[in-house]
Amino acid sequence: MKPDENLKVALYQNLVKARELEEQMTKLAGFHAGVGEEAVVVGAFFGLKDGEYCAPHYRGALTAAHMRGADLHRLIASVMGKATSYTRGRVRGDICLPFQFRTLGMFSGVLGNPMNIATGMALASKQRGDGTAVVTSFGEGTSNIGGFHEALNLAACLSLPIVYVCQNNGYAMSTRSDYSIKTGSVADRAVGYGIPGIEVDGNDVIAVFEAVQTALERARAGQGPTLIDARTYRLSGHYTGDNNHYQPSEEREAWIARDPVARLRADLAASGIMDEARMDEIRSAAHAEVAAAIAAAQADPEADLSALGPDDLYCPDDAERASA
Amino acid sequence: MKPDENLKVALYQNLVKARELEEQMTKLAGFHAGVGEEAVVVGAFFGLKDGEYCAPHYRGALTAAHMRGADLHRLIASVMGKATSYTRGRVRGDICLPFQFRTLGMFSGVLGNPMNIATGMALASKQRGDGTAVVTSFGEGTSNIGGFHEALNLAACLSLPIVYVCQNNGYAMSTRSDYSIKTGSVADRAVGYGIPGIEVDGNDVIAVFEAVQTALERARAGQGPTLIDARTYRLSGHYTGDNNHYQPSEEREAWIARDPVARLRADLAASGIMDEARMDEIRSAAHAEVAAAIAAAQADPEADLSALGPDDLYCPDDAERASA
Amino acid sequence: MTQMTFQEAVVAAIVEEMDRDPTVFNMGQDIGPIYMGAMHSAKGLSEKYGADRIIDTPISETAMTGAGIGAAICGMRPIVQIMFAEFLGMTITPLACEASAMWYKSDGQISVPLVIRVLCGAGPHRGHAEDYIGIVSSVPGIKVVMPSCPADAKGLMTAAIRDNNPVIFFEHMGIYHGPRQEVPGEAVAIPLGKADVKREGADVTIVATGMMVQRAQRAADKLAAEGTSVEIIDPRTIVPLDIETVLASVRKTRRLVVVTESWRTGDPLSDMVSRVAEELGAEGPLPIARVALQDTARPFALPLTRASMPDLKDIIDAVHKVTKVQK
Amino acid sequence: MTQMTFQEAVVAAIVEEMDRDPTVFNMGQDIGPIYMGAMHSAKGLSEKYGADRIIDTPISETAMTGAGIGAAICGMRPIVQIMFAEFLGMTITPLACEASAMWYKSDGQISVPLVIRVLCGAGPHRGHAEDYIGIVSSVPGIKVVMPSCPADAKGLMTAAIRDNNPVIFFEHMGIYHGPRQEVPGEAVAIPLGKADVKREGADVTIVATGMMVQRAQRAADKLAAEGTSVEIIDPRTIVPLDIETVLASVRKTRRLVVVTESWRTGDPLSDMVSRVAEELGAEGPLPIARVALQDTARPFALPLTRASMPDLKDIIDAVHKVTKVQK
Ligand SMILES: Cc1ncc(C[n+]2csc(CCOP(=O)(O)OP(=O)(O)O)c2C)c(N)n1
Ligand SMILES: Cc1ncc(C[n+]2csc(CCOP(=O)(O)OP(=O)(O)O)c2C)c(N)n1
Ligand SMILES: [Mg+2]
Ligand SMILES: [Mg+2]
Repeated sequence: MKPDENLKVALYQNLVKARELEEQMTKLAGFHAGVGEEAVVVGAFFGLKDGEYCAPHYRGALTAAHMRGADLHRLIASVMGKATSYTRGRVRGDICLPFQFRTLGMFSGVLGNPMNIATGMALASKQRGDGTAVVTSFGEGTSNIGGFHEALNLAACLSLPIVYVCQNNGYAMSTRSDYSIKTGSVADRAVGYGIPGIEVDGNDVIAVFEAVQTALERARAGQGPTLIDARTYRLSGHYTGDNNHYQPSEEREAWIARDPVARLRADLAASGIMDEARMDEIRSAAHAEVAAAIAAAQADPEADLSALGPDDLYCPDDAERASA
Repeated sequence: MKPDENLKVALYQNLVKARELEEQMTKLAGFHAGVGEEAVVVGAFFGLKDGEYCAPHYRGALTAAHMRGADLHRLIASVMGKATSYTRGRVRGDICLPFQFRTLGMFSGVLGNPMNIATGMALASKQRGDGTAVVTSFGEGTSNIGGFHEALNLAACLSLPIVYVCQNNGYAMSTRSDYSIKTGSVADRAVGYGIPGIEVDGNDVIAVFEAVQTALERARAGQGPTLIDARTYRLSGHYTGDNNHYQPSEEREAWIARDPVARLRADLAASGIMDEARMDEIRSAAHAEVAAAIAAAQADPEADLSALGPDDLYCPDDAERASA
Repeated sequence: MTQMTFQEAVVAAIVEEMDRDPTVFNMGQDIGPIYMGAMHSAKGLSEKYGADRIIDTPISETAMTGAGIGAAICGMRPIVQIMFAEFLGMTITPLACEASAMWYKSDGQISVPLVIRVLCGAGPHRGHAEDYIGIVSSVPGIKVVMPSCPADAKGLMTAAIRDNNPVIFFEHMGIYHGPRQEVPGEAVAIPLGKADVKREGADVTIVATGMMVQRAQRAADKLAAEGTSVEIIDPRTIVPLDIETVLASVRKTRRLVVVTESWRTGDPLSDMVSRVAEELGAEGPLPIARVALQDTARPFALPLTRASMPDLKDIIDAVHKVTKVQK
Repeated sequence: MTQMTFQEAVVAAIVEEMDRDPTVFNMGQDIGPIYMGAMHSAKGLSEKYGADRIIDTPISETAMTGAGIGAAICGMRPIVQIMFAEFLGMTITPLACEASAMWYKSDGQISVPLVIRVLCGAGPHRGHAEDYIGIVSSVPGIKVVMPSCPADAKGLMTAAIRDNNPVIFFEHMGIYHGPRQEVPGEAVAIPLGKADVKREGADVTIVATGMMVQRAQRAADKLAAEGTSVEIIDPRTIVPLDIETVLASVRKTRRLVVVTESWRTGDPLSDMVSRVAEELGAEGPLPIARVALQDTARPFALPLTRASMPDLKDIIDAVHKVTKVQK
């Protein structure tokens, strides 16, 4: 699907809001921002149909959930564990998302689980036979976990409707991807599963979007999974407290020169879709929206002890089902 | 290393003994024989140096341990859990081997563990810096487990001296390899780790031997791991009770025609290294040796309750170390 | 009523639920028409429902479990067969870290109606006996079921499939193809979390699980001949445990013997013993004895295997030990 | 004697052992010179020993553990850092199914001198608090250590590295960068399997682990003011447990309170409580109370996190409950 003008405008709107979110949130203690990686997140999760499920990588998760309909203020309140959090403060909202928007997060801090669970979400699609597909994303460091291998192989064997997007930002904490992945390419791993492995410029939101849409079409048509290796770069630290001093400055400069937001802006301006003034306006609006959401969340009350449990450890029986 | 005549004779001796072992042992209840796969086992574990460690696949494990110096009678007694077992009956000797011969088995029934442990054995080689290398083998079904992925990637990143040999016999229990591995090739998976992935005719013992030796030389020279995909076929059932009715008869016939023992015999005869009579003699001797070992093991006493424990759950302290 | 083995009873429950609920499906290694599951644990299912609902998988227990969770949270009711309980370690990260927590942490947005079937226990196979029940019982939010007879197996499987939480269902190989026994002909769920008093008695309470329930029965017969009246409780659901039924019994007998085929180390029934001691120990003498698997890895040779497990004599000795104490 | 934080004490013990034994090496994610381990758990090691003995790995906890086992059985003494205890599920298959059984099942041919380091507990990180101690404590053959102060951390790490068995070493984040305390300046191993009586008392025994030892001390101070004399025992090694020291104390006090930051479900100290009840319960009234983590997944928001954990009041209430019972 070639993006038309409206779509490009929408991508820009999402991309700048994502940038604002990452930049403003990274000022909060302990946040794992993904400044520089927004094009992968927006490109991967923009085009899903309402009935479809997804499971985004923890870095960029808020953007993905917001694109699927979650409220920015409540998402941020969830990061802070406020009473207005989507779970009344029960789960950390930075990595765990409100599932009512068909968007899965991590219920623990263990990387790799979401890929396996997303694979089962795709299995449910297949069992229902309703032509829906699933998109999940993960870091390149996560692709070294055994669960990655098992998930992709299972999806390949059962021809499941799922798109695996690697948000390949060059680092896993301080570990360079060329240390933990000898070829440097996550796409190469698709060879072993007999599925397409596609490298894409992760700082080009349109390229990511197109690659994911093509893979989604394959998936929805029953042709099985695709692995997309979206190359990008983490300009922020691993988390707020990390000053990423380990990134060589020439490397950083090179990636800053390829900034995904600047790139889309240049494209939009050059093709006459929007002028600089209009784009600035959108950016200012996004800035204000995020700032307001953070301020509102900060003003919210702390989580209330009524949310504690433990009387609801288990999901109760479904009355008809149990007695049928 | 090109095998010379002596080496070919030795390979033949080992190959026919392996065949005898598999054929005779498969008459015992619950044994997981590997009739038809002997060339992979012999080719993989024949050329190791004394100081080197290995971790063979459970199918064919007795042959590997015997080639490394373990006594046939005691190995078989260990399968039966007799008092003369290498562990006084504590562990099942069909899949778990006496480590005094630097040959690791499975201490549980969980596939995949030995690959990870063997990777650590290679890490020990690297830490010692003594130029030794490790060979481990595993089934193609096992290559679908996450541990395979993690082990190979870790070995690749740390450039460990290890050779991974896939004893690719076409089936995992009743599951065909073309069902569980879409490309049918385990060698393809090496691409994702940036290490050599080599396909070899697993019914050609000389080809397997040469491929493993080449990989061992690379490993010993510090050039890292190799994955060898040795294509063979399981002519026996998954275990004694399995009549492998699920194997199409044309498929079986084709593989029977490529029998590894017959093949080496033909080669040896054609090249004039041994005549049929000599080869028959070797085969008869092997037959008798295995039969005698089984009979001796059968006559051994059952395991004695003195072996029960549990007072030795833990390995005691090393006196000097603890007090140093 | 009809007659079934343990294995037949489990499969019958699955068939009933699959017939009435199209969202139930099975996933596992070698459960298809050729192999029908290890020990015929899925016998007949593939013929009846085909490869769409009886799905063969590669050897990848972590992915199978994760996929089961994913399908469950999207409206399906998967039954994942992990061939042997020995492999539960590979399921524990998705189960413990994600599935167990989803309902609570999502504040009721996500339920995980998932059943994990596993074979366990000393049986005809000369391996795979470990149940690792301690591993899966040590994280809140997972239900753990271990039936001791065909009727319970059927009713508990029905309940497990209908339950909206992750349930691990242990099928003991030592009683799997045992004698056929009466089971209800139609679907009757036995509520999870309800213990069963298998035998009423006055002098001592034996709590036993799995294959040990039969052994406890045999011991009770012998003890009855001596004049000791034994009450036997089978928790059936190990987590959550029906502590009330146990407390009621021990309040009456004030003597407790626990018989499991688990290691003491990590046996989930330790917590039960602890609760009994907390609730009732302050009131006066409360003799307690436990009979468990030897605290080492399970030895292989048959004489060693047998000696490492609780036998009739061990159970009777334990009862003697607690009855020695006068009330 | 010298002054160290918990974190410094652990690293100091590792340095001492690495200096005297060339077979000791470390492997983990981000333990190299750049990151020096999560929470600086490997601070200074890489500068001192370089990349050959402080090995950075890809994210692959199963392989790291398996590789640790493999290196250990071939003559090395690896220390594998699994960043957080929350990831222990990924280590359990190689640890429980292989490493734990090797010495016993090989009949003494194979020892596995392996240390697994993990961070755990509620602390400055807003996550990764789960210790999953029940998972690793439910299989015989693995030793489990949880120090409660810098001196114990140092001596126990020394012993863990010298031990010939797999040892899981829990490092509590809530006390990791706490105040410096006295620790021996040279290597002195604290034997694994020996509990420490942290405070002597006559009226009630508190058994507490990890960060809960401090809380128990604070509770004991308050209770002393009320005239209740509390004995505090820190098992230090959770498996194998020094039951003798606990029994000796409870024989004296005949009242037991257990305080852990684990869930009751699967808390390895359940087995300890059970043993105490088995040994001493028949002799007369034996009041027991437990204070544990709330039996749900750990909630996130700070007020909820706090409320879900044992606090001073919970401990004092539990002591009141058991002291209410007259001897
Ligand atoms: C199983 C597991 N191991 C280790 C960690 C600790 N950890 C948190 S984030 C991270 C790096 C992840 O790298 P990558 O997958 O590339 O994602 P990124 O952070 O770069 O977005 C690590 C190692 C974890 N959370 N889970
Ligand atoms: C983790 C795990 N899953 C499942 C099994 C049950 N199982 C035993 S052998 C086997 C097939 C193994 O296939 P493969 O690796 O190809 O080896 P082969 O038996 O063909 O030699 C299976 C699934 C197991 N032992 N371990
Ligand atoms: Mg990354
Ligand atoms: Mg195979």
